Amino acid sequence: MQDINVQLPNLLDQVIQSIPYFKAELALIFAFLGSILATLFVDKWWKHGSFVITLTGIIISFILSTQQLGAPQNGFFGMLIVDNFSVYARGILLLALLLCVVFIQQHFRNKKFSKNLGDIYSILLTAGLGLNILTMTSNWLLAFIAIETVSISSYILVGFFSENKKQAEASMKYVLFGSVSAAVMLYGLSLLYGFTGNLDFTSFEHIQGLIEAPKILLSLALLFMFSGIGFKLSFVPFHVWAPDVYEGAPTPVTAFLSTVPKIGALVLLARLFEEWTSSSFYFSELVLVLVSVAAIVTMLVGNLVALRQTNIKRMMAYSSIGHTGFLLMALIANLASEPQVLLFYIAVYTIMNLAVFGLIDVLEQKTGSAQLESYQGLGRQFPILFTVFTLLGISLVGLPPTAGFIGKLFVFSSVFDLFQFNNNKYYLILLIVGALTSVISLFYYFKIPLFAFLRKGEEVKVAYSKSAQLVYIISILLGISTLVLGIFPSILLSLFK
Amino acid sequence: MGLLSLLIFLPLVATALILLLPNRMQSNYKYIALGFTVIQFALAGWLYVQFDNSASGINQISGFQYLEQLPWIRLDLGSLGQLEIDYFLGVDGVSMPLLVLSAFVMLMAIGASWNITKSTKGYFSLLMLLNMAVMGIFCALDFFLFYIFYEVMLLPLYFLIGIWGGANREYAAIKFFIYTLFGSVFMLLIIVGLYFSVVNPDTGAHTFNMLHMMNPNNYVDGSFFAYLNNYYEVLGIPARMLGFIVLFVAFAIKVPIVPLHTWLPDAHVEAPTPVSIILAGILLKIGGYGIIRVCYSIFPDAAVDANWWLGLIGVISILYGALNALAQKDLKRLIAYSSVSHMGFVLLGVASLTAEGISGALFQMLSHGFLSAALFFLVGVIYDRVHDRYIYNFRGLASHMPAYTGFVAVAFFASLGLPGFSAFIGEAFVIIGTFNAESVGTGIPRWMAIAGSIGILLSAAYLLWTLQRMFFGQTRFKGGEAWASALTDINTRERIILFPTLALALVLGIMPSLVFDKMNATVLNLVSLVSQYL
Amino acid sequence: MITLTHFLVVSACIFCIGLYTVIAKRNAIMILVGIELMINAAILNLVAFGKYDKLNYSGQIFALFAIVLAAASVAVGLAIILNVYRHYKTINPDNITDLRD
Amino acid sequence: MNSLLTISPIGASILVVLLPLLAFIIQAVLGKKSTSGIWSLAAISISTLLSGIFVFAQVWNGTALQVDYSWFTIGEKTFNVGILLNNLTVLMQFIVCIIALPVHIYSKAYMKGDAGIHRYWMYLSLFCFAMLGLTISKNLLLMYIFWELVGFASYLLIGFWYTKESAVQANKKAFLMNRIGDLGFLIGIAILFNTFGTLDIVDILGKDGLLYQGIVDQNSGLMTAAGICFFLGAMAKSAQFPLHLWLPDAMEGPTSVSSLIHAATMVAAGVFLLSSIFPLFNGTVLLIIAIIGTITAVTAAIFALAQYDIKKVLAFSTISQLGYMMVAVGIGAWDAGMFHLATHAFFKCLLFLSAGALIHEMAHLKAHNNGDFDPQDLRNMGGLRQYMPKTFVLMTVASLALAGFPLTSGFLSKDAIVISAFEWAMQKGGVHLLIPILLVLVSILTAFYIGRLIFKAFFGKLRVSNLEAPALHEAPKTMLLPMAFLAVCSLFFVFSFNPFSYANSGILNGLAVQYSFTEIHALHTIIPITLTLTALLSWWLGYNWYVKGTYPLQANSSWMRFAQNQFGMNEWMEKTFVAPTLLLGKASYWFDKYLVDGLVNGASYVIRKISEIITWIDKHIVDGIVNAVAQLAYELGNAFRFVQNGRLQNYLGFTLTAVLIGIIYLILR
Repeated sequence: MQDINVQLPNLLDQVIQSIPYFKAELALIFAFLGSILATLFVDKWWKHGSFVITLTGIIISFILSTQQLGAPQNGFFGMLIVDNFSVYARGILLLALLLCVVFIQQHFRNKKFSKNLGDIYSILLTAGLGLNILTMTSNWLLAFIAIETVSISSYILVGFFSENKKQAEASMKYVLFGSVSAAVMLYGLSLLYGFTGNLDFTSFEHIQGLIEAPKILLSLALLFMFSGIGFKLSFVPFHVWAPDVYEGAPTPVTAFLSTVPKIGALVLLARLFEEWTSSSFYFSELVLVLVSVAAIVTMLVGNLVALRQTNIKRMMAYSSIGHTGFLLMALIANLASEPQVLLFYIAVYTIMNLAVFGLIDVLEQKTGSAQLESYQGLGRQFPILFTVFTLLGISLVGLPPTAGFIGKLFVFSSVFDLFQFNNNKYYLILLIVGALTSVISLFYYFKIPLFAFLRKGEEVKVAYSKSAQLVYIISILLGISTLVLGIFPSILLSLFK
Repeated sequence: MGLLSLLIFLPLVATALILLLPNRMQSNYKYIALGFTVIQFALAGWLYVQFDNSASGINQISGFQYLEQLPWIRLDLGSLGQLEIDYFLGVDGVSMPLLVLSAFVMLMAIGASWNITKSTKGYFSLLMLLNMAVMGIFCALDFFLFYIFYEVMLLPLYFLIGIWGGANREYAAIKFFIYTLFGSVFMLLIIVGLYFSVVNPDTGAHTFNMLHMMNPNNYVDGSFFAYLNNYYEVLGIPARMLGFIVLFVAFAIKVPIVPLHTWLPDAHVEAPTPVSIILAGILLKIGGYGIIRVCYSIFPDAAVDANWWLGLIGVISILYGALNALAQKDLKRLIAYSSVSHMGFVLLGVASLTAEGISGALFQMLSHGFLSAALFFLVGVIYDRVHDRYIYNFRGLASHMPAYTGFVAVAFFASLGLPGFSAFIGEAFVIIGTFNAESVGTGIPRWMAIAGSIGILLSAAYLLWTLQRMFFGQTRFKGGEAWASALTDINTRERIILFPTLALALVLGIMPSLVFDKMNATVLNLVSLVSQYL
Repeated sequence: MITLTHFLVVSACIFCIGLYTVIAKRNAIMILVGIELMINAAILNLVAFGKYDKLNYSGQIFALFAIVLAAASVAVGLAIILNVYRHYKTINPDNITDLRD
Repeated sequence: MNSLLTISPIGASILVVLLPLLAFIIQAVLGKKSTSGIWSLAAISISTLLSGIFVFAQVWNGTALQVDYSWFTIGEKTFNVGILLNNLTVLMQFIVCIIALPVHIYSKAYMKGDAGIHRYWMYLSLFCFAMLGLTISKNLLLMYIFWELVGFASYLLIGFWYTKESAVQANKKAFLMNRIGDLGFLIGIAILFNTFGTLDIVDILGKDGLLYQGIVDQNSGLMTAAGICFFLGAMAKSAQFPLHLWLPDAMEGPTSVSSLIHAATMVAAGVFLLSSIFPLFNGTVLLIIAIIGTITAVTAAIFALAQYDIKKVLAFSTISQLGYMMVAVGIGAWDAGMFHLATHAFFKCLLFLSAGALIHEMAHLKAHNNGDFDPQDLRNMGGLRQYMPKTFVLMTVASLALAGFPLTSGFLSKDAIVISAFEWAMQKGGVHLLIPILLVLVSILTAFYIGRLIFKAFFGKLRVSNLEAPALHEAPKTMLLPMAFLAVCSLFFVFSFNPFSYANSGILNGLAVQYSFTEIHALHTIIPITLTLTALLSWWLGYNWYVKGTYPLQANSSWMRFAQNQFGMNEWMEKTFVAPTLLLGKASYWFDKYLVDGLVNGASYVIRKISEIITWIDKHIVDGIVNAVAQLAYELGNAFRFVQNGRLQNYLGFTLTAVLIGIIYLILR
């Protein structure tokens, strides 16, 4: 214990020095506390108190994090990596979070229930905090903590309102499945720790240890570790919870689940993947194989199963599973190119999904149903809404002239570059499956215009609900932005320099 | 803002205008559409007249006219290199006539959709959108741009078929869409591959510029599609051949060839008349155009190897389509299959790789363009009146609707290749060119020419048979008196649309030089480009 | 002398028991218990390995954090299960299948 | 007037072609408003004058003229619109005009009061335009175009009464069978273009043409193929066996049309084509032509024997005469072919017109006392001599010409062919002799059936009895005059001033072909005599059989014996000659109708069936596969859904299993 006493002061010094790198997250923390307090005291007089605080907190955190751009440092003994990649990722996910907050606020604004809406904001902020950390760390400990923070807050998000049976069931499935995979992951991590005696997966010892580790146990540990990340990203075979939870959860929460957490997990996986595949030994290509196979299977399963769905939320759940597969492909593509391709795809994906769920939410409030049949003949009543919806569908399929197409094109390009570079059959299969699944996906995405425009529906005079207005506008704007980004992708790409 | 851009984006203005106008001005939409299309046609015609015949086009930029090249997307993708996408337009002898054709067919389509009443706003805006995409395809010289227009074209069509179509429209629409998309996503992969194989000699960056892709010197050695030391194989197929095949399939679906044609009868039959007109008049041509502009120009070496098979496919399509047409009982379906047969000639002619053959193929595309359009329009005429197309439900129309019968007879004889009409020139020169191919040594045997000529015979058979069954003999309708009164002879609007079309067929049949002069230089250039790999 | 191996074996056994519980038991609470077992197995591992990590006791630290997190998630889990019980009057996962394809 | 007189033959010939086109357009524009046919009439008359005075008269036995106008360019190859005026072409053009004019005049009366008469004039002018263009075009492509247009016009005219089912069937059949020939023509063009790189007749076949520059071996397989292809074209147009089937059916059209198109001009186009590209053919092809020609001549003559429909008889006789011409071409004496074409044009046209007159009257009769008999059936006619004597005279002249009696034009041209055929056969020797012998046989049969026609129609008394005073009377002037004109033209002096020798007939001298075979003087006396005698004999027999044979016997002892052996002779005649021939005729016609034609119909039937089968395949297999793929994707999606059964622990189990599988895989790899 001697040495510690000796080190302690300069350890503390380091911690103090590292605080500035943590500004953005601190902002979130303060906002978190603030919103709790506001919920307790302010909201009685001014019911938007906690809401506003949350928004400001997120915005401040966004500004702070953007200031870290172009100044790569790392603090807390290398636990915290503040590089451009993380900054961009945080930027995207904070904005997404912002939108989710708005969605949720709009969704529950004039619903009456016992619980206090303010709490949900603070929970969202925690999730944001966890995700922020997730994007900045290369340390298993921190990563695990972050993942758990996000998971727990998501459980609560899903279960918090429990207006109906479905939400309760969804939350239960979510929490149990999540905890199990977390436990499994933890076990895997413990093994990894055992092999390497070091928790920083970028460090030399870590990789060294992995190289020396016995293959069988190693693969076991890897798979366990992946099960945790896989749960967050919901790629096959860890996707099973997603459809039920997405369907059961309140739509804005679904919007949150399908976008924001994925970003964080993806960034983490990206770091891991890049680190581990860059060094060539047995398990580097093992990791490659695992991810490629996961990507291929996920794309296939997600898109194929989606063909059969009748509930739009469930369909979108599968579609986002399929997109996860494509995100993994983008991740692999990330090997070939700077992160901007990956970031671009993430950004576009987030925009598309938020917009889609926003529209679903609007329609749900208008028609009171999320079944595809309920859209019959609505195209006549909401031409703009469904035009944008169709546009989003096109973008999700990946057809020009939309951002989705550009994203796909970049991913294909990078993967093709890899394929041309080292003639690895996995890349080719990825390309082919990627192309094929986009054809398949067309079929179910176009069920929306099919029902809305092609089918004659009885003229249901829907209640014009004021509440959806803001969400509606936001979604429309997002939808149009996919078109704009499709024609001028440089607007977005030039940001990720 | 160059002329071509104007040509392409005029319809977009119309769309915007239509969308902005309030619904109570519904009745004016068609006039807006018509007005813009007329302007567009006039512009296209003017371009055609101004077109310099000596332009050799295809693979050197100097051979293109009305060029527009603006840097569109310039991105530094790090290790992927500088992404260089141009807004690059230009026309040569191949695309110029097709451009005019599309403008003309669009005009016809607008005329044909005169009494569309179902949500005209959406209808005309989609039509104009389609118009824009089509124009763009024929003008684009940057593969990326080309692809974007190519895909954008699908969406309006999906809705036009799906919303304004017949009983089985949903199936037809999605089938059409998925079919085409299936071809084009793989095309996208090939485009990406080409992108990485080709560099712009000026900037040294990878490029989507088609003209650069046509020059072997721009290929990076050892890249996936490289000419030199390229050892890439997929399933044992060399990379360049693979690229050719995939691109060919993508366009062949559009042409369409047997056995990738099954979307066509459904789409044509379910689509409303104007859309059938556009499908037959323009869409199929895009396939042929793509094969010439992309497959043969970018992969000439592979094309030369695959030639024999292309010719065979062409012949099969000719005979298969004709035989199918012979057995159809739905008039529209019959004409749809006849399109398959007639487009087979295009493929055969292109495959012959002789100046005569390729010119013949292009000419055939044009003539089929407006002839099939006219035929579909004529079907529409009776369908509008009695909502039936079943051949055996009509008899002796000749005595009941003489003028209509006159037009039908002219259209039929024109499209069965009666000399004096355009189709004859096209088919005859495809046959002659194909026959020459053997002595030129492009690997197309003579029996293909003969087999193709049998197609001409069959086309005469089914068309005359139809004439005999529907129009001659004693008048008798399934609908009895109700039909007899409903089946009024064609009105002025229909005459106004039909007359120029058939007149055009006649003029081109008598003075083919109007078209050949424009395309000769280009065709020769294409032949020389490809034949150096023979 | 208890070597590392013993620890590992024991933890492995606990993990498997937990896993079995999770899969087999028809009771949400039992599943939570199973999860706890699995986490504890992991923690045991971490501590055991931590013994060899003289530099900075990451293993132990990790274990501590893990315990906290496990507690938190279990708390949430219990609340949610309670909630479910209010709606379904059962906590047998097999009977709670409104959400399905 | 001067300016008109100084018009160049080229310009004149162009006018000759374009005037009918003009008439066609005017008629088309006017439509029902103009039914007089004045435009067509004017056009053809001016054309005839021009063609006679400014083209034929100028060019005949003068220097050949030609002119080219560039038409269009493909690649480096330029295609010309060319006009070639030499003896052959101007002769053909003039014949067409000189035949067309009377037919036009005749039609004015014949078609009077028909509902669709405006269409009639339109089509007729179109036909004249196409046919005249065909005669003088120098470029094979251009010729092909007119070739098909002619077919098109004939399609329209055959189907003129389009409400008649049989007419519609017939014109479809005609067009399709012609299309077969056209394809041959087209392929032939392709071969020539492929070999010589041009389609200009003069450039290829003219003196020092490409053909003689050793570019290609005359006897190579390719050239043989080319020859056969062109002959195929000619076969279809000139109704050579077995592509002759369309011609008898084509008689569904108005009789005037049959006379112009399906007797005189269009069907002769095949012969004209072969003559104009004659140098192209090598020995093999020529032999084939000769053989086919002979077969056609014989079979058609035999078919003609058993016909009762007057127009059918004439149709078959046309086919058989065309066979004659083909033989002439085949043996290399294409000038003789053209000669026969010319003479045949006149008298066959006349035959048809007279037949038309008869039918016209019979139709009147039928209408007058609404009987239900076929006005075209010989069995209903008879004894028309006393009602329409002029017609009788004219028709007799024509049939004498057909039968090849002295002093008629037919005598000269037929002799020309038969004699040359003998000379040729002598040269070749052996089995080749069969051809001329068969030709002689044909001429006998020809005489017999045409005699039969005359006797049946004009002698005896009207078979359709039980009707009051028949309203039969002579045909109107407007019909008789053209017929008279044609009758004059079917006499010898039009073609040669020596009625007994074709040697110095204008046409032969004009075309001046060097025969490959030596002249044998003996034949020039023997053949004509034999032919005449045989012809006489068969007429006499015919007369006895069809006219005398019907008279009842009087019990006149002095006549008795004579009568008896007369009858005996008749019996003998019947047993040995007539009956078998008629039987043969019937049989072979049956054969033709039910087997050869049956084959054609069968083929079309088979094709239709095949097309149905293919359609089935298209629907259920090709499209089926497409849908099956879609279904497969759908089912796969379904298969993956079994996991999503809503049971949490199954989810966990599934995931765990997947992980385990992964582990096992990693362990095993």
